[in-house]
Amino acid sequence: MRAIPATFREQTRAARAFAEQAWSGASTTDRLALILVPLALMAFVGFVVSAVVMLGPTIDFLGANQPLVRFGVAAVGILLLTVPTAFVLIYMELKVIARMNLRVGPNRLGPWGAATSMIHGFKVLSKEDFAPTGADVTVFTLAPAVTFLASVMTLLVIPFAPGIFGQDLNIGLLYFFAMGGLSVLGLLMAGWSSFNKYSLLGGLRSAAQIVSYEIPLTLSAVGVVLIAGSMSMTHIVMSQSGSALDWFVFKQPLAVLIFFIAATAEANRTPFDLTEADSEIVAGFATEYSGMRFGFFFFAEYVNVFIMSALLVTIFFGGWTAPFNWPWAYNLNWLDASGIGLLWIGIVAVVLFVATDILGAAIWLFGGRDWSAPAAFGLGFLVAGAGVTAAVGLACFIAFDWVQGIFWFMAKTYVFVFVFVWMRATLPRVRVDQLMGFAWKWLLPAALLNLFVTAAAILILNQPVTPR
Amino acid sequence: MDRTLRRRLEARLSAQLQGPIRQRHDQTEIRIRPGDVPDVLRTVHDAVDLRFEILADLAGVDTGDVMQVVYHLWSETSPDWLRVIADGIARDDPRCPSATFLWTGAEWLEREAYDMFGIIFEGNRDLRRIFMPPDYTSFPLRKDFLLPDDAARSPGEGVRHIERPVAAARAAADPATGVRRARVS
Amino acid sequence: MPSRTARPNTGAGARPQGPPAPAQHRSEDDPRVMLERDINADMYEPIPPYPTQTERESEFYSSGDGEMFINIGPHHPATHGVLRLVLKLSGEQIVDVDPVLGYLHRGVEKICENSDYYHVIDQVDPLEYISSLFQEWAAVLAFEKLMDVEVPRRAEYIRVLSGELLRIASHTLYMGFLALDLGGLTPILYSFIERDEIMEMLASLTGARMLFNYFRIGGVNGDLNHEFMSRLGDWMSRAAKQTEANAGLLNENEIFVRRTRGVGVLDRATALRFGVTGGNLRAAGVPFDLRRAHPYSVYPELDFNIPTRDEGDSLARYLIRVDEVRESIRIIDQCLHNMPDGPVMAKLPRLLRPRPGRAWGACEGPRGMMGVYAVSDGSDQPFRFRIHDPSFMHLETVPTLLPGNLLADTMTIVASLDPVLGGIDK
Amino acid sequence: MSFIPGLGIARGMALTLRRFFEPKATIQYPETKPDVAVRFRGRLQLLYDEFGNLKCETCFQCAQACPVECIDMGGHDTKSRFYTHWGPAETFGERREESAVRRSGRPVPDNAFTHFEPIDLVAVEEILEARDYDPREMLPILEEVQAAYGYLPIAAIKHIGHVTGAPYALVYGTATYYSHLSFERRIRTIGVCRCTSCLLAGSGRIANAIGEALGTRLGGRPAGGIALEQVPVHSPGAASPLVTLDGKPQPDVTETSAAAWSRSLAKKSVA
Repeated sequence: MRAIPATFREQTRAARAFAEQAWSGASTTDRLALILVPLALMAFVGFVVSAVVMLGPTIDFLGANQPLVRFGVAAVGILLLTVPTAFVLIYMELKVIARMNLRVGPNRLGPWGAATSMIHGFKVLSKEDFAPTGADVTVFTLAPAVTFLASVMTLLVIPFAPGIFGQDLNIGLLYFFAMGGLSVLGLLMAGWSSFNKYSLLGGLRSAAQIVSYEIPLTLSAVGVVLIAGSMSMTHIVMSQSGSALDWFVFKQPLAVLIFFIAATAEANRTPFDLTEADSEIVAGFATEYSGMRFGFFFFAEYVNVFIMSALLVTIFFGGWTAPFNWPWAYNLNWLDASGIGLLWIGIVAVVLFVATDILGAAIWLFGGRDWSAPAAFGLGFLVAGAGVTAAVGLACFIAFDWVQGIFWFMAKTYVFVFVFVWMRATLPRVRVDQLMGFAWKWLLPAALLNLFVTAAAILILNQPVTPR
Repeated sequence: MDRTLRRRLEARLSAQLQGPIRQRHDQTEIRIRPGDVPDVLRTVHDAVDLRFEILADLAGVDTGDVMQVVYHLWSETSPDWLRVIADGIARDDPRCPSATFLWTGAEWLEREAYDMFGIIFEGNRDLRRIFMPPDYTSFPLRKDFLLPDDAARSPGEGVRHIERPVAAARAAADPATGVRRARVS
Repeated sequence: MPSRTARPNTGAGARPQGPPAPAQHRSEDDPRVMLERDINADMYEPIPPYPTQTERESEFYSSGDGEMFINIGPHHPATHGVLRLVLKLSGEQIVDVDPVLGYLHRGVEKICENSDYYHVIDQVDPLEYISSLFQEWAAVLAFEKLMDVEVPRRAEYIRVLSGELLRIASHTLYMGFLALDLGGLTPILYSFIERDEIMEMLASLTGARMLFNYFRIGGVNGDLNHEFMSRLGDWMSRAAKQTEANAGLLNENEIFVRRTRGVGVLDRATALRFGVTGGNLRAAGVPFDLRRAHPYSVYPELDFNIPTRDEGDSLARYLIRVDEVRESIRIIDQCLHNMPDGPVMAKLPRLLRPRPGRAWGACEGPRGMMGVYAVSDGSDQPFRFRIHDPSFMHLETVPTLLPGNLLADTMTIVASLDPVLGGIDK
Repeated sequence: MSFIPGLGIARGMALTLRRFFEPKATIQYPETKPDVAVRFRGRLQLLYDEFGNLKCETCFQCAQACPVECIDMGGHDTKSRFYTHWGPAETFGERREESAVRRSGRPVPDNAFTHFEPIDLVAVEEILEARDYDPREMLPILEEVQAAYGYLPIAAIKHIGHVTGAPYALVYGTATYYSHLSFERRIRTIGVCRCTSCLLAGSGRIANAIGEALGTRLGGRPAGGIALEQVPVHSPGAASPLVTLDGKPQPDVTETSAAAWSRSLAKKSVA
């Protein structure tokens, strides 16, 4: 029983002694905890207080200028979308081409090699990033950014689903082609600035190729614009909603062909990948690039593939519309359209809990002797969780049209991505003069013919297709 | 062995032939002076009963005393290979007329012979090193170009694991230059 | 490259009075030049890779306006081996070409002159590394003529069998590489599957996978064994169908046909003047195949055709190979059917000392005539051992075929001529 | 090319799509090793037979025949007298300076052959000519060579092996098998008589003592330049036991002094 120190001085001394003893006795982690925990507590309290105080004004501010917020969110979302898309496409290309070559393909990193392209990304990040002697360093550094941004910005106008799009411009198609045309600038900058004959040839090739394939690309889309009567992507998609028979692919078969070929050339894909023809000009405009600059070109290429497929789907294959009429209407009234309410969360939690118990018990009792209780209930939890997730997903799929839209859109888009990869696995490369000759002698007249026929048909029938 | 070819050749080239026409297995061999190379090649290429149109090979040979340029020709008029040996080219200043006026393909073969033996083919418009670097100064396939590590009958012999008797080497080699001389004519 | 300062002649022979060399330039591919010189347009002005000596060089390295020089190789995705083509371009159009060889030169002829007759065979192996058996074959043909050796018939049949197998492997690889240089990714892997099967087969026969040191003077090293025969049977059962399917990927492909038809036309007269042999000559309409034109083994007893085509373009060169694969499969069938019994080696002394003489042996390789000219002085080593490689002559036609075509056609033409740099550079 | 444009392309696409679903040709290496042919010659390793004995007989022929000099064998022979080495120089440094010397055009020194002095081979040539370069007459050839030179020079053995075509290992083995063939110059000869009287007088023990002192045995290989042999005939008038040095009797050598005497003799001959 120690005597309580009498004076304040003694009290402080005792406290300091106690603190010093505690501190000296504590390990490093304890000391960290001793420092961090109070800080974290203070930060949390401050956050809560500020949230309570600032919540109303923040909501008011966001509500006041919604389009700005929407744009910001969309831009951030799209920039975040591109990198995983590129990873998925790279992995898909590796794997699909490998299988078509009777190889297995990447299968060491991650399950079935799924982490390969991610590791590739880290490798590219960790590489030295240099500029060759005699290069125009400013342009050399800017070029990848220009290419990447040009291809990313086109994603702004692509409607993934009803309500899920960056901006619904009424000149969306025009904006798309303008931005697509911007990407050639980046390639040209890269080819010129890297002070290498191979790069120069690659840059000039890409310039000639993209400039001459822009025209049939655009002209083949103009027919669709005539039919839909608008340039807004959402409008175009809406105007072909319904069953698969309402898609423009059946109204514009020639245009689809032209558009697909021109899009292949636009995305620099085989058989039109003259700009990085490795057997002729070593890597084309990217010969002198390394590190993340090269990575930007790489991403841009694959994002281009995704975008071209997406555009093809949007204007010819009905975008996010389902290929057949859905039996029940969207937005079931017993489910509030703004999202799953608290009630549903509770229901899901209870169902999950009960199902876990039932399944776990069943496995534990009847699954044989070798099931310990934790293992049995863990498995039960997994199965029940999977089932509940599937159920909730299905419910959302039925309930919310944007979930459906994203599903159908992505499905169609990846079908065309697969076709691009498939072509790359099969076809050899065309020659420069054949490429240009094909563009100017065949594709352009065909596109013009298609345009005239469409216009004539609309004039004769005199009924422009109106959106529903 | 194609006897008729021998008769045809003797009939055509009696003037230029040096020594008898040798025939062994499926090869017929004639020796000429280097000066006669254009006439002889032209004859065997154009004459209706010879028509040796395909130049199989052009090789330089350094016998230790003289240089030779050996042409191998093929014709559908004969089952034999025709071997034309331009013999007696001086080693210190080897010169030989080029065969590019008949076979353009002889250009690189002559370049190779020049690179390896230093034989200068007059009339070849692209006579430069083809395998060796352009500033290389010696001619590797000459017999006085020694590989000291494992060359038999060379001053360095016996230090590597392919060993040759000293006496035989001295007998075969010219004591002055150490050139291995051929016992072939 | 060694330093450019003139060194005394290490070979004791006096240097002949060659064409005079003017003042020496620094080559453009010398990195120090890049660092020294300030960066401006005259980086693009032509500088010969080494001092100009000859007429042809000075003509090549003087460029008109708007023409630029570009190096394909020595390290380039599309050059088979270490080949360097200095192209003179105006835009994408090729004005002139100057192939630079020797990056792979190993002096095999000198090595062979310094090793026994037995050692020569595995010295010549790595020359034509795609089809090494044929270089061995030419060497042993020459040596057998030199020593009057009689080869047992069974050995001859085994030689033909393995040779034709290797011919198929080489042609399959050729198709794949042609497609690869045209930008097609897939055919090369199908080709490698076939070729790998054949290589494993030959490994079980000869004991090595690529550089089989198999042929011997007066026979072959080792008789047919069960493993080889079973592998061969499995493969032969599906060979024809498989090769047809793989070729079907290219034969009718419009892009491939447009890329190759009429590109690099090598007509009959030019081919003869350039000493071109093999499939490239047959594609130009000359039925010159040593297996028929100068029969050297049991080929007279076998029944096969010599496919020829009249248009000498890259497509014809490709299709000739496709047909030859079929013929080779026929030959293998016949070999298996009338394979005689008996020894596979002739009786020979351990140390070979042929009497002085000269011999020329030539056989028909996948790329053309493989020749060997051997001179013996009565010792146990060849006094002169000359190797003739067809790829050398084929590559020589490139400066004639390329000008006027586009840059992309360089790969088409070079790949369709099918050179192997290991054989070219000796 | 087909008449319908695009048909060939379509066929190609169909083929690749079919191959997409076909079984793959890849061999996952570390998990499944490809089967190596029975005849495969590519592996450089010493093989053991089913009883676990090393199959390699150290005949050096692989190192002699290796065209790229990748096989490197070295070591002392069974009597640990001569260091033998086949193959390239051991270390990279050696090899580098060696190639530098080679480029300079001079003979390349190789430490493995310092013991190997070239000799005049005319006599060997004559003997071989007489024997018609026949490797089957190896023993007489070697005996005559030893008679000609007084011992067997390594140069002569290499020469014989080369020109007769018999592998060096064979000649070397023959020379080391027969005890009367020696690689060493013989300087002096100790003779011990083994007639009955000498044996009774203890010449056998003397021979053993001398043999132990010299590191050899009666009629064996000479050691340190001294050979221990049997006196063919007991020279008349000599006392038993008879011990001769180069033919001259040594009366003062007895059982007790033989060892010391021979040791001093060995010292002198070595010095």
